[in-house]
Amino acid sequence: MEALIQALQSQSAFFSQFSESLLALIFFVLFGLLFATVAAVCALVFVYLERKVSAHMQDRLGPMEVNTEIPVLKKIGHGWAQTLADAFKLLLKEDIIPDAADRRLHLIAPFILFAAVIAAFAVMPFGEKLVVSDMNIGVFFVLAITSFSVIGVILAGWASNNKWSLLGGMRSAAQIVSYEIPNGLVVLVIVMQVGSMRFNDIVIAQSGGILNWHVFQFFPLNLIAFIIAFLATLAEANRAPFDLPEAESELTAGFATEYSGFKWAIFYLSEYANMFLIGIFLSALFLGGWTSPFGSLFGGFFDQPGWQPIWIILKAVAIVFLQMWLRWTLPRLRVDQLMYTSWKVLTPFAFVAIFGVGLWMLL
Amino acid sequence: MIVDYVVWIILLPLISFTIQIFFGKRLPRQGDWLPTSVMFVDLLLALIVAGKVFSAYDPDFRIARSFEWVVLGTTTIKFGLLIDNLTAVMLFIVTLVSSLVHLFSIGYMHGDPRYSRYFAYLSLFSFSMLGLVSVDNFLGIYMFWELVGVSSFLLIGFWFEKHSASNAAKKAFLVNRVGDVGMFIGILLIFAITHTFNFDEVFGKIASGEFAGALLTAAGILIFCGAVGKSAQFPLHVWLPDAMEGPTPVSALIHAATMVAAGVYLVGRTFVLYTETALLIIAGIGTITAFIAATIAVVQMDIKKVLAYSTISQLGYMIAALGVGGYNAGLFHLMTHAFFKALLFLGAGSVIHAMHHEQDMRQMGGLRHKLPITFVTFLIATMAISGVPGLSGFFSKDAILAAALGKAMETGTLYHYLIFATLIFTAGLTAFYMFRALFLTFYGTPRNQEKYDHAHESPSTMTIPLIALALFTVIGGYGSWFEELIRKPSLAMFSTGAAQEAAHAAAEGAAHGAHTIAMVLSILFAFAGIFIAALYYYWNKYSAEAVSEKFAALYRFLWNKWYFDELYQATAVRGTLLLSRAMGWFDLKVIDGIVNGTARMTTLLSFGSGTTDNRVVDGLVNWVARIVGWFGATLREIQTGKVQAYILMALGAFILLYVIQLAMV
Amino acid sequence: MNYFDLTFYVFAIGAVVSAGMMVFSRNLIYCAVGLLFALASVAGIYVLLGADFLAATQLMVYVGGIVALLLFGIMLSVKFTGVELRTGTLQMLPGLMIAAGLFLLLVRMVFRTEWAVNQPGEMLPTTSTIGKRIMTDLLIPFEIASILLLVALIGAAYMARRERT
Amino acid sequence: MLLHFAAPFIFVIVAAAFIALNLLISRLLQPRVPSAGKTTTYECGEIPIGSSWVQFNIRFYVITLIFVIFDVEIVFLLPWAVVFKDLGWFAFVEVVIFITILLVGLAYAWRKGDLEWDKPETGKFAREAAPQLFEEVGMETRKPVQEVTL
Amino acid sequence: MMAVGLHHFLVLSALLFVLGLLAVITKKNAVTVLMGIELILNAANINFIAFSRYVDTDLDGQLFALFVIITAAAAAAVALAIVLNIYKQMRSVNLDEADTLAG
Repeated sequence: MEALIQALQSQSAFFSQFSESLLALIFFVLFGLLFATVAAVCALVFVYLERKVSAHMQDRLGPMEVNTEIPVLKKIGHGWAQTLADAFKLLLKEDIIPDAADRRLHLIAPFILFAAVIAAFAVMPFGEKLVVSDMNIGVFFVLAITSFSVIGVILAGWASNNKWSLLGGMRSAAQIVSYEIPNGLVVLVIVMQVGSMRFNDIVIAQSGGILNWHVFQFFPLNLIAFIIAFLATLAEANRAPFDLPEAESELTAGFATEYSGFKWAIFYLSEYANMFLIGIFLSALFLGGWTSPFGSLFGGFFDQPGWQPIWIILKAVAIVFLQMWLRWTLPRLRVDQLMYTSWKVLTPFAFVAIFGVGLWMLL
Repeated sequence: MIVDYVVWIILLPLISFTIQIFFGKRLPRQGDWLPTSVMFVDLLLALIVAGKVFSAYDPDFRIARSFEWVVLGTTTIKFGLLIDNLTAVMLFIVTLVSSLVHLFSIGYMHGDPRYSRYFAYLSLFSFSMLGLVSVDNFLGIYMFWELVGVSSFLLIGFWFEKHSASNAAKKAFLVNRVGDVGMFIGILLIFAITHTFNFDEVFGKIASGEFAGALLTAAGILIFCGAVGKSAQFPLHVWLPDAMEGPTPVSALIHAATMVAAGVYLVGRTFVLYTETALLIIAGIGTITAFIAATIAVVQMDIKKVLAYSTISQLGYMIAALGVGGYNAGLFHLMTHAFFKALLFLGAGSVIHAMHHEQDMRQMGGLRHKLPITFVTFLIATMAISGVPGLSGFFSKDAILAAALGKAMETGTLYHYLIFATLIFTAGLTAFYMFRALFLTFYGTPRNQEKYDHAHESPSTMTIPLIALALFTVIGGYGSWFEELIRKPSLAMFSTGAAQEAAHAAAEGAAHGAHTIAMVLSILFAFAGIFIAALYYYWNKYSAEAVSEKFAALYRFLWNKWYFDELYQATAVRGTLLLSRAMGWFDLKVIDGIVNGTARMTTLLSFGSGTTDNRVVDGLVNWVARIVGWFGATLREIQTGKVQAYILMALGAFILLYVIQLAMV
Repeated sequence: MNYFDLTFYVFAIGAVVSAGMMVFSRNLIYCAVGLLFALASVAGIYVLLGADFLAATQLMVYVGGIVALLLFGIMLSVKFTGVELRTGTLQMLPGLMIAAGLFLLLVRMVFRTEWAVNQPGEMLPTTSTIGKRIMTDLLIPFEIASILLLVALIGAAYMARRERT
Repeated sequence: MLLHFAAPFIFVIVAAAFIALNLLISRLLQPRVPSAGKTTTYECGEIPIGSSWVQFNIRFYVITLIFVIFDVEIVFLLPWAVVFKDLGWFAFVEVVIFITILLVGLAYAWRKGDLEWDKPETGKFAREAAPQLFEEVGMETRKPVQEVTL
Repeated sequence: MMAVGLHHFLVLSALLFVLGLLAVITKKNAVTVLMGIELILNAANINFIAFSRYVDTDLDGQLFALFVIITAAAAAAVALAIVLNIYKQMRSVNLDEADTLAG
């Protein structure tokens, strides 16, 4: 980001009259807004996508009716405006706060959840230059900032003063913390190989085509690590098959039971933003980030900086698609299986990956 | 080179302890072979070290090596090892007795439910004791001091299911703590003045006169407090007899041969610390201890108790020897005593083992036919401790008596003559009670036929240590190497090199004249003691019961161990309770009474004076009364048992102190 | 007043206000939330002091770990009957007095002491230095820390488990 | 470096502002007709009994506890991972020791069942609670019913 | 107002320390007392890191703080387990009721 600002300052007289700090501040605000909006748009797109994906997987059509009357867009059809309509509906819906709830905490909880996800976007690399904050402890920062979501979930569950909510919140918190351990451990595996926690360093270490991606290195250790990371982040996002905290059949909507209207929307916003975040996080760590899979093939055409954001977003969307796929394929785990998976499968294997990669690198 | 050996000597038992405590139960034979073999390796290493050290045959031989341990601003605390002749001897004694005790324990502790843990504790003790005799500084010695205390605690209370054992362990720990607090204050005092813990540096400061006077005396006495506790000297001797609740090999190792001698070692190691005044106190304490313990031992019926009091008495001898300047004699006795007292305890252990854990001598008798090896070795040890010529005990005890007499002749004070007289009388007593125990146990007719019939000689793991120790008991006193190698340290040694030669010449001289007299007297008293014991218990010419009835009061006094336990119960234990009760009473009666009285008197007075006066004075008095009352109530409130209130008060006091300090500066 | 100072005051006021909320709130959950924000603000302070790694550690261990633990602890130790999530206070007045006194003393000390202040240099990434120091100078503390954690884990799990049996 | 950290901080503020703004808009647009039925705690239409602020299973705590310990471990290992390539064998052995010690803790928790949640006991009802029913229909009691797993 | 320097951080730390202390001595609930302790530890950490930046330019202070955080985590885990046990025994975690040991 500094590079961008400096470039602007040197190029344009208009920008050079402001101090670097001020410019940075303004940029951060702009980018913050951008990501918040992106998160919202993401949510819209992904919700639509999820509906369609699930529908087609189950051999049905999904939303088809809601289209607009605007001539050109009407042609698209396929109910594309469904989620848009839903968004407006949520905005217009009454925000019901139960009498028994703790109003202040009831309000704070969605803030914490959403802010944590957005803050994590600040360090996500969309391109070599296109990263808001190329922090040298980037990966660690993501791990740290996302741990806020535990608190948000517990508070949301508690503040609602509803038995479903509280139980859902507690379960969710226990689940998130359980899966944070294997996740953190496999991050270690990558950091060991790269020797840096900066996202761009990690991505650059994988440049030069698909074979250099971390997921294919140290076979099969990194593949195991990737699978662990994928499952752990899936569970941390409370996605199926790890969606026990909001298992509809048991807990209605988990910690979000007593939320309605836009506050409820924020939870879903956070969830889908989080899915996207996970997509970018995993692709940066394992799938080469913004590098192209072709390396120097095609004369390095796909390696040009302009492609970088496209590649990483493509990869992220692929991962999101994978998450959806799993959701509609696998049945929900039982709570004891959930704990079993985290502590007795993923964690030991993560340790195996650490030891294995360490030994491999030393030998 | 030598240092490396010593480091291994110290570390090996620690390693075996670690393995034994965690995995002992899983090892074959519950791992008893591991600490035992480690101790024998240690013994071998100690022999090598001793060989290397003694081959120099230099009294001034010393290797010190240390590293910086803690750096606090400008002060550096070093930690290291000091190896000289004394250390070499101590290493040898400790490893020898310890390895033999390990071996003995294999038979003695066979089948105990916590067999593996027992050996772990023994290893821990060996580690601590070996460290104790090798470190070169006060802090280190204190650390190992506490470690031997802990292992002693663990081993005394080894059979903690027995109420008496766990109580004895607690008692030992607490009584030792009294001495250790003194020692710790002493160490801090030394550190405060000299800014170092290192022996040589401290002694150097003393030699150069930087550290002298009343403070030095105080430091010496405080350090000696530690020795009083650990070496069971009067008035802190009460824990040692109770410590016999532990397994008998433990009593042999810890409470006879090594740990209790640590106090003596401490005094020896820090000998230059003690001023004349301090030495007078040390000599007095040692003599009193020797005498009291010997008198108590005369009437005891429990074989281990007899040995325990005998240990206390002998330790008193050593301390007294150091106190009268018989440095060499005291440490020599430490060595010989380690041999024969360990032998006595192991012999007693063998007897107890044979008698199925019967310790009362009234149940024994005639055992010499059943336990021939035990009997012979026990006899050797008994003769040694009694001072029969030709055995090691004779030489060392004789040296002590000679030193005492020499000191008395040198100073000519009644005090020192009294010390000598008491010691020589005690020598007679020692011979008496030891042979009494011998006769009661091994001679005469069996007093408990059933147990007698079941008695059998112990297995070879138990008899071999007895024989080995008996060997050392016999030969330990010969040769003059000890006298020549272990020399009394003088201040000059720690000042600059030039003064050293002169100092050597001055040391040792007066003792020689006294030697002959002391020797004759000591032989006389020893044989008198043996003869009287034989009269009563061997030939049965006189009845001990008759005597005890005749002097019933004295007998009861001795039987009750001079009422020390009762005394402490009444003073220290109940005293605390009484004190708090008295304070409560004071608060309730005196303060309230004063307040009430004052108020009442003032009211009377104010009635006498007019109404205006009345109001002013009354108001004032009431105010005072209320203040005092409030104060009392508040003080009572303080003891709420609530942590937070305590924190609050501590902080309040802290702020108050800080403000006061600010105001003063 | 530059951005640095401004940020400092934002975080400092944030920390103190949240800490105050923790101290003076009677609702246990509010106390926990106060602590949460106080800890997060302290993480900000760490960043201002150039301790990037520690700031992230603070967030990860305190916010994700300890505060969650505290919240669970609160929820596990409330009474079955009714809303007992309130905590009373005791000795508030003397407590305040002592605290004020102590604060004055500390401030006095801060300003009276002649600190050997160096001009702070540029803020550099600390992680690799920390890693090297831990692996060399602080090896023993590092290993002992693992034993501490092990003991804490076993001890706490044991104590917590006793409820079940 | 401060700038790097300023970004997420500002993002947090912006995100909060974004939500606040949206909530405000929603607040302005939405109808507000609270009623007793609407603001009751939702319990599938039943009238809620007692507060939901009830005590929880201690397992939640134990899991979080184990998490905290391993969280700290990860924090400790990250600096090592960063310098791992420079330090090599020695550091690797250190860390293996470190992790092994902590794995003892994990193994302990594993052995003691702290990592386990209540398992549903399939067929328990059939086996224990309703033996009479079995007798009535003439079936053998105590015969384990084929467990139905998903 | 002078530029933010060491003193500012130290005063902030003092303030947080005092607030933590206040929680420790005035709160009835053991969990809140524990929170106060955590706050005190954080105050100390601010000092460590501030000194590490302004006085002693190497990272000793930061390393200290790192170990403090680790120890705090272990302590919190154990302390809460104790609190839960006390709760189980006494059905209360109020410290002013937990004075069984008072004579």
